[in-house]
Amino acid sequence: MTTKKILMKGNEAVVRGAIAAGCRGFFGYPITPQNEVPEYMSVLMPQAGGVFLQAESEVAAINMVYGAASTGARVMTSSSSPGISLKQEGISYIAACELPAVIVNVQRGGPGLGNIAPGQADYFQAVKGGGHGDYKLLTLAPWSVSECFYLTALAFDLADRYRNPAMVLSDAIVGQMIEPVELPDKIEVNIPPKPWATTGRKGRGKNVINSLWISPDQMEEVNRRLQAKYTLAMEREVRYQELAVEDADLVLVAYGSVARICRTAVDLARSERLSVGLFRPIGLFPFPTLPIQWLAECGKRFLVVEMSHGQMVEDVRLAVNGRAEVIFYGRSGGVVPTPTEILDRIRKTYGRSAGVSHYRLNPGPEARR
Amino acid sequence: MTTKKILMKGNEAVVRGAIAAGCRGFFGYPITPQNEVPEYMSVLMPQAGGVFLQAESEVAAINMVYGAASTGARVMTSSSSPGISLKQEGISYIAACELPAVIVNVQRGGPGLGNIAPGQADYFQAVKGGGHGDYKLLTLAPWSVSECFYLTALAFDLADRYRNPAMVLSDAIVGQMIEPVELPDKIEVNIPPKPWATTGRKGRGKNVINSLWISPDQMEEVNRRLQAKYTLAMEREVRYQELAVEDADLVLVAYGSVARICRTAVDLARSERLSVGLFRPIGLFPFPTLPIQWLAECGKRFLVVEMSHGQMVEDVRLAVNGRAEVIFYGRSGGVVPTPTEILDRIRKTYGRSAGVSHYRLNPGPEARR
Amino acid sequence: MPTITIDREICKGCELCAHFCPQKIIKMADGFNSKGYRVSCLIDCKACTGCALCAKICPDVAIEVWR
Amino acid sequence: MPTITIDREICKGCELCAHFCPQKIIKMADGFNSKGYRVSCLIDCKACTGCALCAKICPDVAIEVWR
Amino acid sequence: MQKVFEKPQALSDTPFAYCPGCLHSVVHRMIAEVIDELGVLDRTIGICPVGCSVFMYEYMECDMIEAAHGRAPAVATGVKRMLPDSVVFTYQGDGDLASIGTAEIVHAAARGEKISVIFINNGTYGMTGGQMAPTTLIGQKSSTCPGGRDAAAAGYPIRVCEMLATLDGPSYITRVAPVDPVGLTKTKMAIKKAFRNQVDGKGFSLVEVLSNCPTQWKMTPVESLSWIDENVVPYFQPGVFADR
Amino acid sequence: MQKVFEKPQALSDTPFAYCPGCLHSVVHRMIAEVIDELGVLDRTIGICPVGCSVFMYEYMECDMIEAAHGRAPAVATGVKRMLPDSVVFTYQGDGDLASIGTAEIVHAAARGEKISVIFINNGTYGMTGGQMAPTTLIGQKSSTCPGGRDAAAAGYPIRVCEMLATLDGPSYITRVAPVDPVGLTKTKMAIKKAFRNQVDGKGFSLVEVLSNCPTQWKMTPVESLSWIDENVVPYFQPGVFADR
Amino acid sequence: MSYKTAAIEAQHGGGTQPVHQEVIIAGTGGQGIMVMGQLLAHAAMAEEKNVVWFPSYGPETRGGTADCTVILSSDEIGSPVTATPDTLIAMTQPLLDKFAPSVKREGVILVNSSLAAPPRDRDDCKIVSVPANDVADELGNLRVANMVMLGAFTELLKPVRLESVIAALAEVLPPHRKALLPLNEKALKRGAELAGQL
Amino acid sequence: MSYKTAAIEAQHGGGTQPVHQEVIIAGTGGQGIMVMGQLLAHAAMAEEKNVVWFPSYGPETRGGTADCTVILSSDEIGSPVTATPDTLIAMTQPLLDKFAPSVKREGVILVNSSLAAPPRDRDDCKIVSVPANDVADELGNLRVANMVMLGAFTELLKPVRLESVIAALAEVLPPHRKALLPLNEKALKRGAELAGQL
Ligand SMILES: Cc1ncc(C[n+]2csc(CCOP(=O)(O)OP(=O)(O)O)c2C)c(N)n1
Ligand SMILES: Cc1ncc(C[n+]2csc(CCOP(=O)(O)OP(=O)(O)O)c2C)c(N)n1
Ligand code: SF4
Ligand code: SF4
Ligand code: SF4
Ligand code: SF4
Ligand code: SF4
Ligand code: SF4
Ligand SMILES: [Mg+2]
Ligand SMILES: [Mg+2]
Repeated sequence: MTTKKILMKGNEAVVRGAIAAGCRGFFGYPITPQNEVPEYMSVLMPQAGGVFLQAESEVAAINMVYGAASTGARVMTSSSSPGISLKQEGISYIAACELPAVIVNVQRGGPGLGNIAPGQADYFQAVKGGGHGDYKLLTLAPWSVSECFYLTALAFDLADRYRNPAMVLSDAIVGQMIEPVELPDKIEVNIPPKPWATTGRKGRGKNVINSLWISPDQMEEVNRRLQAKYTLAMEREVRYQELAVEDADLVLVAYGSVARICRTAVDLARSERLSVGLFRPIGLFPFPTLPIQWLAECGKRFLVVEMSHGQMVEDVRLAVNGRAEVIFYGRSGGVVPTPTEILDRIRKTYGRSAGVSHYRLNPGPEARR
Repeated sequence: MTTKKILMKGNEAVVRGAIAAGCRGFFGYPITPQNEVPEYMSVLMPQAGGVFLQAESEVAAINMVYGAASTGARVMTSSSSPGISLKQEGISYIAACELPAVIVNVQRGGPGLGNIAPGQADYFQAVKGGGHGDYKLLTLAPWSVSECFYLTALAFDLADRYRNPAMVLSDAIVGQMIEPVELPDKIEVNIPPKPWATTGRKGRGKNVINSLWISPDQMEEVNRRLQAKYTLAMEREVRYQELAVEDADLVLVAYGSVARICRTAVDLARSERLSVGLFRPIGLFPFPTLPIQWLAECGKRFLVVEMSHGQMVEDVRLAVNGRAEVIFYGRSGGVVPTPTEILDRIRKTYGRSAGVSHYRLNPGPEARR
Repeated sequence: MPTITIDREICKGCELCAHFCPQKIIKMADGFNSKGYRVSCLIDCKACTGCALCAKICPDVAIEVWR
Repeated sequence: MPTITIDREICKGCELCAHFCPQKIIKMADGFNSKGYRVSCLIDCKACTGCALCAKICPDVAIEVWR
Repeated sequence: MQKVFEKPQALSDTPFAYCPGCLHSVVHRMIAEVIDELGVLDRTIGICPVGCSVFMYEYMECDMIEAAHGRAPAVATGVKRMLPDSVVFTYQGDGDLASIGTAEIVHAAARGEKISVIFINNGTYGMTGGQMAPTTLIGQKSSTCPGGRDAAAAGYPIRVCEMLATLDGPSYITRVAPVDPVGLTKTKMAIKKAFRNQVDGKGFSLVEVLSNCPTQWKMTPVESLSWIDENVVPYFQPGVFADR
Repeated sequence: MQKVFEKPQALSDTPFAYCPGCLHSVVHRMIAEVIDELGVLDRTIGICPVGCSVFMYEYMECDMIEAAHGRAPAVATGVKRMLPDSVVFTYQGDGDLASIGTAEIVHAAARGEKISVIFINNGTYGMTGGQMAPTTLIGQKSSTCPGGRDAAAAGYPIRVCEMLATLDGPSYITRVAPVDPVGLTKTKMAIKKAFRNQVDGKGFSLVEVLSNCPTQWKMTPVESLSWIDENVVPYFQPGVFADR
Repeated sequence: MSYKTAAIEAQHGGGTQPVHQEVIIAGTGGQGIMVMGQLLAHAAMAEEKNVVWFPSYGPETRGGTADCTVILSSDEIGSPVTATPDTLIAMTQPLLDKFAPSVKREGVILVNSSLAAPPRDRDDCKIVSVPANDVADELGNLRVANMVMLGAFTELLKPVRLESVIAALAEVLPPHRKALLPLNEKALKRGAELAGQL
Repeated sequence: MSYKTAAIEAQHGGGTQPVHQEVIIAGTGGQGIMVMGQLLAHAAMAEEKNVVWFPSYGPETRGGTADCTVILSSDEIGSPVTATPDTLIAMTQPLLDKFAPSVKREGVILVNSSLAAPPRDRDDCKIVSVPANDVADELGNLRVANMVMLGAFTELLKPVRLESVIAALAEVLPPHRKALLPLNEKALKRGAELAGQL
């Protein structure tokens, strides 16, 4: 059952996806380019019988989420790069306490105050762990307004399934752009029972939400449990999309808005008879390691394009593990690579003999070979 | 010129190293296991004519450092895992504004509140970037009380040399242990001129410390400048120590306190006639990629040992790039691997045929092959 | 005789000067400047007392006062 | 007749009960419990009024009061 | 003869790990008594801080959440907003509430968040080794002001009740000193009122307890209570600062 | 005939990027005039916030530092402690100072940090699109309380001056309303006193300016000033809250 | 089945004659740049075209420049950004200077000639001057200069029908601007009229 | 030159007879566990031995258990931690239970028999009972139980000389405990005496 096509902003679709998935608590703080999220929430959440609260800061917001998630409700927060940095302690706590919650990062240009233009330089923070300790965020990267809706909803399912925070890693393009979407009136919502939640004892024994384990053995036990979940997720939650890779010799790897731009670049390249395809990770953690490994074994070369100076490329290199050439092209600070400049890069690299790339930490904005 | 041997705690040596290097401003907030740093600072800094201030929080502390560093003085802060997470926004700002400053992280068991036992699970946060945007911390990892002194002093030099924040990545073992040291009365201090500092104009044109660049092109320019510095540092600031690697067949890779434990494990292994060596990165960023690559090309196998579920091992794998087997062994949550359990791991892996390891994201606490 | 000068390229047409002028001798002009703002102008030089209130409220420091 | 019982394994020997007892009938015992604390004890049961002040200040809830 | 004083139901059997003579556990017991008396054990959710009372979740029989240092009011807000019928309290030290958590407590108070805050002001960071707290008195020694707190370098102690009482949000703000029998009784009554306010649907309540830290103050417990009376009370005057 | 009013020296030639009629730049100009009048241009370091005035570093001729959102008082503390002879001011909006930066302003005040804080209370987050600020009035509309601020959901506005005046640290705390000629004069005098306090070696000074935001309030500039007079002033009474 | 056809067929299953228009609209914050793009997007959707609108602001909401990109296509749209628009609508001189060089050869540049002078170095493009502010002033409200431009653009390039744009007004204008609906419609028509005369 | 010799020569250049003692001292916070280890470390340094002391606490400073490791060696010391100490000094029952199984075969376990019962399952170790709290109580201050144990340990194992430990007292005791220096010395000697009698 779908409603008619309507024009919608990515950030609004995040809100609608969340509410459709049963999110009933939003705690956030304004920051561009994600302001539409709290703004729509302030209207739609009360209508859905949920809680909207503008927190005093991002730190307060993530800790409100921690408290609200402890009650077993589906809850979320949203921010953009500097605000997400402030949430790192709280995120580590949420992961350590195995609380399901969703965090949206509409990435902007950085580092520092930076600007409000699009960026993808928070990849490491999202997937490696910007906070302290060994935890992971189940991370999804939409590339369209419609995916803003569906992946946000999915993020809630994943969070519940793994009792782990999930992140929607958006950016200023995906969040700010408007396109027509057809959204369902309702989606299936299965919120699992949460016997661990601190809802007041109501007759049962007491529940405790805690990440303090003075005994290293107990703390290690917690860590092993987390790792076991992540291993499971790595088996079950790999999400990606391939476009024209079968006959491709060079595979572009990109996520989010850049993947869309790469898609146009693939069109352009194909029209020049260059055998180029696109591999788009939809989940960033778990990363689609095996599919990329497989493509490497099939003899493809890779061109990773990011709005960063080389972050996801590390995961691609780890997947490829020396089996194929991995080239990087990145723009940063809010500069968006255009289809034509990517085409240019494709043209330059195309036809080069496929040697094994010598990895250098932190390749500059220019591709390295 | 050295004074007599004295017993000293790692955290105290950090303080003495900082003051010897001309640090004249300390801004911090209590947290175990780094409390000796502010406590010694509160006594020694005023004696050195510098500023000691207990901030209201870690967030305030890092922003005081930002302000104090803007004046061109050598300044620092110190904390432990959860407190460092709170500093991530500030760290990103300091890097973006190209301010020299030193941040000490005496890592503890995590994630979440965790415990105050030793940990190394903040490696990703330190070297990949826990904050938003493409920046790097010049990261040094001491393994002894004496290195706490010298590497802290070096951190100030590096910070000034690259106008970039530097991190001393310690842990609860290195910070809390006491051993005899002979420290110099004085070390050479060359603080470069800082014409960019906001000291009041004093006749010159105005100076501005800023990381807001609304124009993406300008912001990208800043990013390129940062990347150029990092590339330079990668060429010039690689620091590591090799022990008995020449004839080794298996090379342990470990940093900080774990490297010390591995050192004893190497002794034990050697006494069993197992050809084992130790490679110890002293700098974590820049990472000693080429030396490891070289060892891989020489046909060595690697056993990476960390108090984490596998963080530095990714940089080792990136360096090895499929050329050799990389095995991981990790403990977490404050559990410290003992020499005998590492020996055990060595025994198990020793003699196995050197196949190429199939990389898996996030290996569990058990080694994977 | 006191007077003021208004820099019409700086003026953003906020009308605060007109509102503050005790003599009510500032009005908004027809037309607009190169940024598209309708600018203010002094309509009666003679009545100006040079009190500088217009200048003190002008957010864009578009007004200079002579006395 | 009112009285109190002190759980000597819980007591940490802080002496606050002795300090608060209006009758001054709690004293610190010789010797120590298994945790190594010198514990408190009621030295004059007859004088106890059952006022429970000792119990209300005892940080370790080592004291029960009977009346 | 019957037992007229015993451990309340809402307190678990876990022995307290506090130092001898520390009042933290006296306040815990009073909170447990209040929960018993109001009959709200099954709908109470407590938020413990990072500080010496970090293990409070082991001592209480109600549902408990361990908050990050200073963030208990935000955590409590998250809980209470999702479960408006629950009784939510935070328990916070002076480092937790008046230093790192200043923004969170001010804003929870300004919002009139319907929670009860028990604020243990012992003038020091007990847990981390006796560093200066925002409530450490001028001249008082600590491990980060070993020569005594100097106003020129470290500023002045913060009076939390007076500060929060300037806001329109709070329903009840009070400061108590359980250093003598009367103080003990007042403390208990204040805590009870703070909890009852929630049962009655009223807003933000805060009870500041002037507490001790014999270990970091390097005093006997008995000395520590006199010290509060003589030195702390003059600066932090007990009283009711808001009641509406 | 001579020029009796012109752009102060401490103001750069960069045209202001503020919306028409926004008082941010009026206050900038006054700060510049004070710097000129006190002759401290060469030893002044200003800290700009994140907010509409984020570009203040382009408008001032003194050294400037761009702080992270809310942290200007901490940044100023770092500067002033390292350079005790400098004149350090922060310029902060109500989101910056009274929301995310609450802890930093309270503690800078409590420490009696020798800085001057210019606090622009315009009851909204101008820069990010008119969201509710901690000083938004009950009933006032914003993009995150489109139906008007409801105390039950969003709490009550915070009176910063009254709150900070409960601390022993501050030397001078005042609130001004530059909505009419007298208000303009008082604003200028207050800023001057806040700066002179530093020259005189005194401690923490804060001037709260009741300001406007015609854009987010969706009013003309002239309407916005009347609105302050009629709606903001009754809740945020101008006056001197500390002077010592 | 080639890659390209596959993609198109999978997504659309046919359609009318292929269209592809990449437009950049640029000016100062306050000139209503974003609304212009959004009206275009709404009109396109109403006409069952694919469309993506993407904005780019100056400092958060304030001061300085604003531009947006609208891509209309009968194909599924990949990149929502373009380095080489088919058309530029420039509302001020600085933005004209910034974007004029990027317009495709044979492209179109619409200049708000009230505030900017037509470029001299793009004789490979069709350059159209519209004195939008003057016209808006005549209409009684400077704020509708954007509608004058948009009307002219619609008439000239016909990416969508003018009626579709007018129909979209009700959806796009913020509530507190609803009163200005008739004026906006008038301005759109006046702009179209002007363009028709060119 | 083998790896091992190289390392040793590089670092030391000879020395007296090789020593290597790994000691774990364990008890409750407040029993002065850390001070025991630190005294040992100071004494060892004074005697030009290599030494590393490493503490492990319960929750930050409070409640619960505390233990520290001291490694004394004539070689340079690698690992500052050990899973298999040569000697355990256990001040309470829970800590004795925790660490007793880890002691090396042929190792030594010193038990504070005032608060703990000697283990029954370690007949491969030398087990020494010292009623430290009782002795300290006799000496007039329960707090010096730690010194009684340390004195006994020093006498028994002779990792350092008792005089070196006594000399270290002045450096290790916190200022506000300086008054207790003579009592501490007395307790050390009493412990040594007791051990001598065993
Ligand atoms: C983010 C963070 N910063 C610092 C700490 C370390 N820490 C633990 S407790 C504490 C302060 C305790 O003082 P207080 O709140 O007064 O409680 P008390 O121990 O005195 O009861 C600190 C700073 C931490 N755990 N997390
Ligand atoms: C950490 C962080 N959070 C949020 C933001 C987004 N942000 C920019 S300005 C601002 C608030 C501005 O409001 P105010 O301080 O009142 O200043 P005004 O614009 O009203 O002058 C916010 C929330 C940010 N840049 N950084
Ligand atoms: S100086 Fe005074 S009288 Fe003259 S125009 Fe300005 S406000 Fe009016
Ligand atoms: S106050 Fe200034 S900007 Fe406003 S209309 Fe007058 S001259 Fe123009
Ligand atoms: S009940 Fe009262 S009288 Fe009896 S021992 Fe306790 S305090 Fe003393
Ligand atoms: S108050 Fe309690 S713990 Fe303290 S001495 Fe008395 S019984 Fe023992
Ligand atoms: S350190 Fe102080 S506050 Fe903490 S338990 Fe001990 S006495 Fe109580
Ligand atoms: S948005 Fe408001 S505060 Fe910001 S410049 Fe415009 S009028 Fe001023
Ligand atoms: Mg305290
Ligand atoms: Mg504001």
